[in-house]
Amino acid sequence: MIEALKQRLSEHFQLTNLTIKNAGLAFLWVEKHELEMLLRQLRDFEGYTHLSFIIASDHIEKNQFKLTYMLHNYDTKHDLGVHVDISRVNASMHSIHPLWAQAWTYQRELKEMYGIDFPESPRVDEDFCLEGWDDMPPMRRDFDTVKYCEEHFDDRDGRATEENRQTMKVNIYPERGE
Amino acid sequence: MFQDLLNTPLSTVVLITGFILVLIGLWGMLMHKNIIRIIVGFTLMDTGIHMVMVAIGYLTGGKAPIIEGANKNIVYVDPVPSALVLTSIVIGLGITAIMLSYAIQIHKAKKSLSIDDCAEMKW
Amino acid sequence: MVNSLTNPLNIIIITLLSSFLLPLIYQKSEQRAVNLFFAVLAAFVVISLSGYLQLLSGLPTIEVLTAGIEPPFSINLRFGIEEAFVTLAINVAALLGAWYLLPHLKTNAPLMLLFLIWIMGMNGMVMTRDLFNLFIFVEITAISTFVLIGFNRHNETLSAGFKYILAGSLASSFLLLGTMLLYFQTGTLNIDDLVAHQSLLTGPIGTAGLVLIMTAILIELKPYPANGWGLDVYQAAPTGVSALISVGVSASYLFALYKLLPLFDTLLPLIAIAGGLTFVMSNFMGLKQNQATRLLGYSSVGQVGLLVMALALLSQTNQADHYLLIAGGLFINHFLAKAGLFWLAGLAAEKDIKHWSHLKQHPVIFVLFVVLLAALAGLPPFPAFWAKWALVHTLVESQHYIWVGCILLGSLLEAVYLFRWYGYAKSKTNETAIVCQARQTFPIKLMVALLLLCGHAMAINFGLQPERVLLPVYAALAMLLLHKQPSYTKALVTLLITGIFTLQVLPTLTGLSWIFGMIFLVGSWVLTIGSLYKGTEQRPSYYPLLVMLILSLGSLLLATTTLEFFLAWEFMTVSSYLMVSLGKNAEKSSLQYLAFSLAGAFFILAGFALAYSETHSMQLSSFAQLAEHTVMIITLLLFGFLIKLGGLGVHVWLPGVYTDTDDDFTAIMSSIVSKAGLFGLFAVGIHITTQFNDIEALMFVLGWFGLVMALAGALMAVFQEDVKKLLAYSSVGQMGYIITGFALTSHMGWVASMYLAVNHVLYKGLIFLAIAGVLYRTNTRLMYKMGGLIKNMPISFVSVMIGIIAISGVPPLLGFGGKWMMYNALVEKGWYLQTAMAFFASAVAFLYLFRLIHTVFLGQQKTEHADIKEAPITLLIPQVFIMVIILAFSMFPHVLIEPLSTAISPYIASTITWTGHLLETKQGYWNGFMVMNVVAGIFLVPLFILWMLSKVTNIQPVKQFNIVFAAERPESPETTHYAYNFYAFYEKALGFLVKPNAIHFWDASAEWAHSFGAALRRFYTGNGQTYMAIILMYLGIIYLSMRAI
Amino acid sequence: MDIWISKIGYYFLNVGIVLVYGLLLGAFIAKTMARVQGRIGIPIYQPFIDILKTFTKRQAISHGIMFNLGPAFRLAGGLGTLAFIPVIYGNEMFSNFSAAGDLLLVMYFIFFGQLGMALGSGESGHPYAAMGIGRGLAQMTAYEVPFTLAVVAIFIQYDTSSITEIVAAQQGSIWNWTLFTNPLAVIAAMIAFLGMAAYPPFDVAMAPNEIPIGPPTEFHSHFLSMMQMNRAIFAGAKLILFMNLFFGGATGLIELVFKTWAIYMVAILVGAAFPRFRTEQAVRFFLGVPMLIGIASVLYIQYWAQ
Amino acid sequence: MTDKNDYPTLANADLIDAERSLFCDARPVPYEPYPVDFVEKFANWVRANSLWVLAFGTGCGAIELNPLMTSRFDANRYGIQMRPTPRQSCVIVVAGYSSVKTLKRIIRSYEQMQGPKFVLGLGICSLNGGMYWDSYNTIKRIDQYIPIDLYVTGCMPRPEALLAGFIELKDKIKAGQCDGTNRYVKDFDWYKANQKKVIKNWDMPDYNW
Repeated sequence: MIEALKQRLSEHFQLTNLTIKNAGLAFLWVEKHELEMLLRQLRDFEGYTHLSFIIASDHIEKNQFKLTYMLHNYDTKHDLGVHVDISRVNASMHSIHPLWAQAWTYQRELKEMYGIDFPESPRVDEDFCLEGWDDMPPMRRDFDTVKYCEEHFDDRDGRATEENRQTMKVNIYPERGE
Repeated sequence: MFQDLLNTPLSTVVLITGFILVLIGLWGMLMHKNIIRIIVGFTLMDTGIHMVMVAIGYLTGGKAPIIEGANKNIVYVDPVPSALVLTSIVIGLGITAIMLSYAIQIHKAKKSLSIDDCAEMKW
Repeated sequence: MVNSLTNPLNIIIITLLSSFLLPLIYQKSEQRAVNLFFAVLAAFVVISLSGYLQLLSGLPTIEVLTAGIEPPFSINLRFGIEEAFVTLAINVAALLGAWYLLPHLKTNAPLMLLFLIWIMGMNGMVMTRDLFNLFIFVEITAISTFVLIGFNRHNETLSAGFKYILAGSLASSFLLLGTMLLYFQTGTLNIDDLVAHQSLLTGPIGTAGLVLIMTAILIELKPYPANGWGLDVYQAAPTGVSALISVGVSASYLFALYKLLPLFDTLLPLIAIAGGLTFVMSNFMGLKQNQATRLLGYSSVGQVGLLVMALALLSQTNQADHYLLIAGGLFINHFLAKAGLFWLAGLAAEKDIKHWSHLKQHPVIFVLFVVLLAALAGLPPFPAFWAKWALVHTLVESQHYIWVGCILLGSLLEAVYLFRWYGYAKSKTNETAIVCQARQTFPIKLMVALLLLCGHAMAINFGLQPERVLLPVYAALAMLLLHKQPSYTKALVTLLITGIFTLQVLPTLTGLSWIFGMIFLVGSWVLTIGSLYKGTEQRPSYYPLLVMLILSLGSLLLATTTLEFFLAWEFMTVSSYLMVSLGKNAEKSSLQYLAFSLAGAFFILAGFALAYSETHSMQLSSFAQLAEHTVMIITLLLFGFLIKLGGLGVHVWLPGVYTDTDDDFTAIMSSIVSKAGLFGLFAVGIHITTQFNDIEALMFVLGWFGLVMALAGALMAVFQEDVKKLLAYSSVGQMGYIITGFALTSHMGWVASMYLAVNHVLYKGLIFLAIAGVLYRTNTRLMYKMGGLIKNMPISFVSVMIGIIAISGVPPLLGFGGKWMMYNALVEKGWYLQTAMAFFASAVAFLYLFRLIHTVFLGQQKTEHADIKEAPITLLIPQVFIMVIILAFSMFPHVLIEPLSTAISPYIASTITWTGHLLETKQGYWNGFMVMNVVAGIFLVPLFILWMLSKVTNIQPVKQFNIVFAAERPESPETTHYAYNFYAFYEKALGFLVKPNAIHFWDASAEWAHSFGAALRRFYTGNGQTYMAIILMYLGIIYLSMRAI
Repeated sequence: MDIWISKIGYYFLNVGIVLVYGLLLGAFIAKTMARVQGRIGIPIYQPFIDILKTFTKRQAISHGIMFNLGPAFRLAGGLGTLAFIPVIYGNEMFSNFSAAGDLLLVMYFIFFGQLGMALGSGESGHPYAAMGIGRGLAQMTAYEVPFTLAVVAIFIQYDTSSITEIVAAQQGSIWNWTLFTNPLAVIAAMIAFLGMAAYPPFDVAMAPNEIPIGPPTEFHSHFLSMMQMNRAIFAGAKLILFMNLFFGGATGLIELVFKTWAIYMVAILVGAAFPRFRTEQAVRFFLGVPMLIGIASVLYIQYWAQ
Repeated sequence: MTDKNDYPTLANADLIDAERSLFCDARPVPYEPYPVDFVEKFANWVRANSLWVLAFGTGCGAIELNPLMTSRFDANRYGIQMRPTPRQSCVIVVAGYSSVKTLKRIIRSYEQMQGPKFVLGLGICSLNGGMYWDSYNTIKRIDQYIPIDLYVTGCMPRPEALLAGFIELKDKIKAGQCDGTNRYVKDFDWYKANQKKVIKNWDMPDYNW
């Protein structure tokens, strides 16, 4: 079934890869400029009417963000993730809020947490979770959270750090220890 | 039957003719769109009325009401309608004249003599 | 010698002579020709005036015989008092009209000549007693009319003139033919002789002759629907000519009809129907009309129709004295007002009445315009008012009820379209100004003066003292002279005049009238102080009208006869209408007000007339003798008074009016003027105490009606966003209780009703004044745009707070007394479910009262209102004064209740007893003094606690945003102030009860009337031949219906 | 003069009794509810402590003069309502100032405190306060209908609006109580009482989770303690009123305690069993069957019973 | 009431001009104990026996507050009640971690409570950050921002522990040791500086009355 879908889509789009995780979940890779058309095709003709979420992951090694648009088909109970790689430098992506109105929420979140811009997405520049954040977007992998904490929040004296893994093995779950 | 018709007094003939003229005149006024024809219709009607008036005053066998001495046996035609007719002919003439002058002015102003072109005001 | 000079025949002789001279002189000198022209017209006036005066002084009727032979063998003219009056009117109008038309006339000698001949023709038509001679004068008049219409040679004028000729010649043909047929049948042309030989006219020829003559004259009087040509003439002819056609020509035809009426004995119903149909229908069609001159045409046609109808109906009733009074009154009113308006329309030079606002820039013309409209609409003190009064009385007496309905309906419609015209003139400003000189307005001014004079004379004729009953008008006119003064001066003069008037009137009143006097006069005096706050504005017409209003309320109190009452009532209606119309954008609402008020007034008129037909007395006290028609009369009067009170169903005028008027006047309107309806109820009610059994069912219905009104008013008020609308609906609700109190027709019910009325005056005046201050400072009426004003306007807040506590009836303030007595009275009467209903309505009142005070004074203040100041001191003074009165009455309720009880107990035996401060009824007791003391004492307890704890606690005053907002901060005052759609949930629950059904109904009625008017005028295709066909059919229909009779 | 001093003294005695009783009643009800839920619940003296606690707050804010006066109005409303109700029949000590006015006075005086409170909380500028008042007033208009009908039925039945005389007419036998002579009116009035008591299902005006406790949301410290006192006194006064009108009044303190407790339990039982009505639902409810019952009671008395 | 000049004022520098007139700018002042010692002691006893807790779940620990009121633990019997509005509450429970965003609301609610008022820190996160020690968005020491009267530590402490904490709090109140209200006022500038350091968009007055 999913192969057939890929066949149909390949007639129009340059699909770089297809991963089938299990019967209910598959992932496609698509070029950035084809994404909107593809999503429209999937929504209008393939039954993937629901946008579950949009997420991003930071592939700092490749200097890329990987965006994942997760779609759901209610008829076949099938989830389809569409991956798009975009550049980390001045990261920007087309807004898909004309396709799914709720997309603007995810896009606002991505703007705040990763600094990926979605021009023309409604209210994309407003604060989402963080109020008045003035540093690097905190979900980027080059953001040093420990350093940020030390700069902004004071520690209480006397807090001891133990090696967590070791503590668990020895004290809490001794029977599972090696 | 025919004889009866022939024996009809002249005044009745005039009366009937008058009424027919009135009807023709009315028909002309109502059915023609041309103002001049309407005016002609009016004069026809006016004439008809005058004939009726004259006929009303006429008595069969009556003489012209020129009274010489007081002879009670002579039947005179009633002079009053005749006098009235004269007056009303004059008046009818006046009205006709005014109508015609209106017709001239209307034609000057509108380049048309159709009564339908005089319907700019309604309701 | 004098006699021979003033011989009416000279009118004709002079004309003929001058017609030779004029062209000759004109060639020599234009000015001299004009002089001669005016000399001739002046001679006409002198002849008819001297004749009139001689006849008035008792000389016998002048019979002019021609050829020295007695009639019927010769043509004779008659110059009796009636002829003298009509010719005088025609000649005066002709003189003034010539003055007005002079710029056109003097260009052309034949025109002047024709004008003279025209006037002579009219005079001749009036005077001649010979049928054929009548025809000749008709033709003379007609021919000169035709020419005069067409002299400016516009397209429209030519069309109209030609159509007029067609119709006129058709009609004169009928006349000629009819004359001949009659002559054929009777052998005589003399009208008196014909009347004497009426028996000869029974055959088909005679009948046909009569029908032809009657139709001819009716056609000339432009009956509906055979009058399209006439309307075209009115619309297109030069206004000076239209004016004279409308008044002079119509007058002469009317007089011709009047002369011939004895001939038409059997045809009277037909004539009446023709007239009545014309009157009603043309007024319907007038609703739809926007062309000024054509509108006047419809009005003219209608007025003439009314006169025709009155002539026909009255000649059946054989009441000679009324006959002349009515016909003369209607005639002279139409005559003067219509001529004036036509001339004014010529001056205004604006066809579409929607663009008449340029009139406003010329105050004199504007005042003239209003006066003329009022006269035409049949409002007092103008002659038509008196004539209609007498006409309705006469017709009711002869049981012509349907005709009365026609007259009142037509008059109402006419007033509506006339005053809509006024509304347009009043509305938006127009840049173009009127260019006119005093010379041109002179005839109009003279007409207005004559109208006032005639009205004055009519008042005398009706046995009234004009200087007393017409005082409001004269005072208002006098106040107009101050119009250049600043508002302060005018307000002070107003206070002075009304103060003196109050001091004069109040001591003469007793009982209920005295109490209403306190309400009307003292109340409005106090509220007038508030109007000083607009001192810098000009308000040119506000104060004159205010004086008129207050004085007319005073005369209402003094009225002892139905006529005086109705006169004062109409004055009040007119003045309050005009005051309402002064507000911005008040065109629609003021027109509604006028329509409803006049409809109400007509109901009252009908009721009074019906009462008169039973008792033959105009005394209000004669209502006690009513037996047969009591229920009907009271129902009619109730309709009238309830409309004024804003009764449910007809309340639709009220919100618009209260909203659109000036804020200080709304206070007077709501608290004072609305009580006039109540005064009406009581003024009648006290005289019919013996007939209560007869009207018990009616009163039962009225009781429920009042309560439904109370509930509906309260519910509607709950859902308003506009503060004045809220208060307006609140007034509807409060009036509901008052009406129910009246309907109880028991002592306690009436005391409760009056008590509530006095309360309403106090607290509604108080609240409206306070709100006036708020509106003055905030410049918005929408409550959700206000808020938090308590900090800036504490005194206004206290006013409103006292006001709402008083309205809601919460003890210890005086409102509770009203509720308490109302419930006691209801229970005493056995109206139990009504009691619960009243309670429910008063509970609903809490909703809007809280909304009022919360959304305006409490809650979040808008940022732009931060620097608002307290209301002007002149508004605060009356408020403080009223608050003191409220507190005093609350503390000592017997001060208020005892006079009320005493005032009513002469009519209905008292059922309440006083023991010191304790008021007792059969059911319960109430000690207002003690309640006040107990509450005051108890209040000390929490106050003491507050004081004590504020000593040990640090109380920090905070600002408006320092609120617990679910751990957030408020975004802005606008989003934080809970005000808009305040009772959304209540609307979900009960909103279905207050769908605007009444408004829809009346809107639909208005729409229907307009559509009906539009349908009626489909006859007027503008085609002359159609018009002729209609005339022929009219003849046919008259003939057929004549046969049917 | 002496009579007035003694009257005032007696009145404050009454206030004390009703205050203590009202607070205890509240605690007792809370305790009962706790027991039903398997809890121990508050100590019986907890309401007193709560009042004292709010009195011992050392800080307060004020939104303005009307805000300060609001609770004062509220408390005066409660005290005044009590002042015009005779507490115990046939006892001069407990007749208060009922000579100043009849039942109508009491019915209208109930609004006094509510109005003042509404103005006070209005000045706080809190939208929830306005919302709560709006809801409360809307609900009030509705429950007044069956209550008024019941009262009118009593008017007709006893031909008087004096509370003392109404109680007097019910003396003698338990069968003389309005409860038995005019059961329809009592049913209507008791349904209205549910609305008056503002217990579920008619507590939307103070809905704690939705518009945090509605009108008093900004009140605290001693403002709140005055309102707590009023809550006790006002509840007591209303209970006494209902007892007087429908349940034969009381001739002694024990009877008073028992009857008022029983009346109060009605509201509690219903409240424990029902969820909350929305405002418009409450309004429609009262204007439905309860109103018909009220009308039936009036008609019954007017046409049947006499 | 008292005139504006009667009390020391705050700058409210972070508000825009138009809004400054909408918020009270008074600086909080400490309250003195009652002059009579016995009264103060009685007042403290009363306060301890009527603890009205603000129903504000600031973090994950809020889940522990619910069973506290139900039949198993029944905090009612100790005079503990929930109140929905800070104006009427005397105890605020900082339940678990608090993010910077929540901290702002905690501060506002705390300042809107009327003194004497008490703060109970629940869970290790409120004490030293707990498992969120390296979170960019979670403060580690709540006592730098508002005065804490008592900590109940654990992750998460069970209701029993919370109940014990309340009883401990009652004892401290009775002993007159809970002077958080006055501490906050006395060290106001220090607290405010700490608060403003972490809360970047300070769109409120310096003290939320």
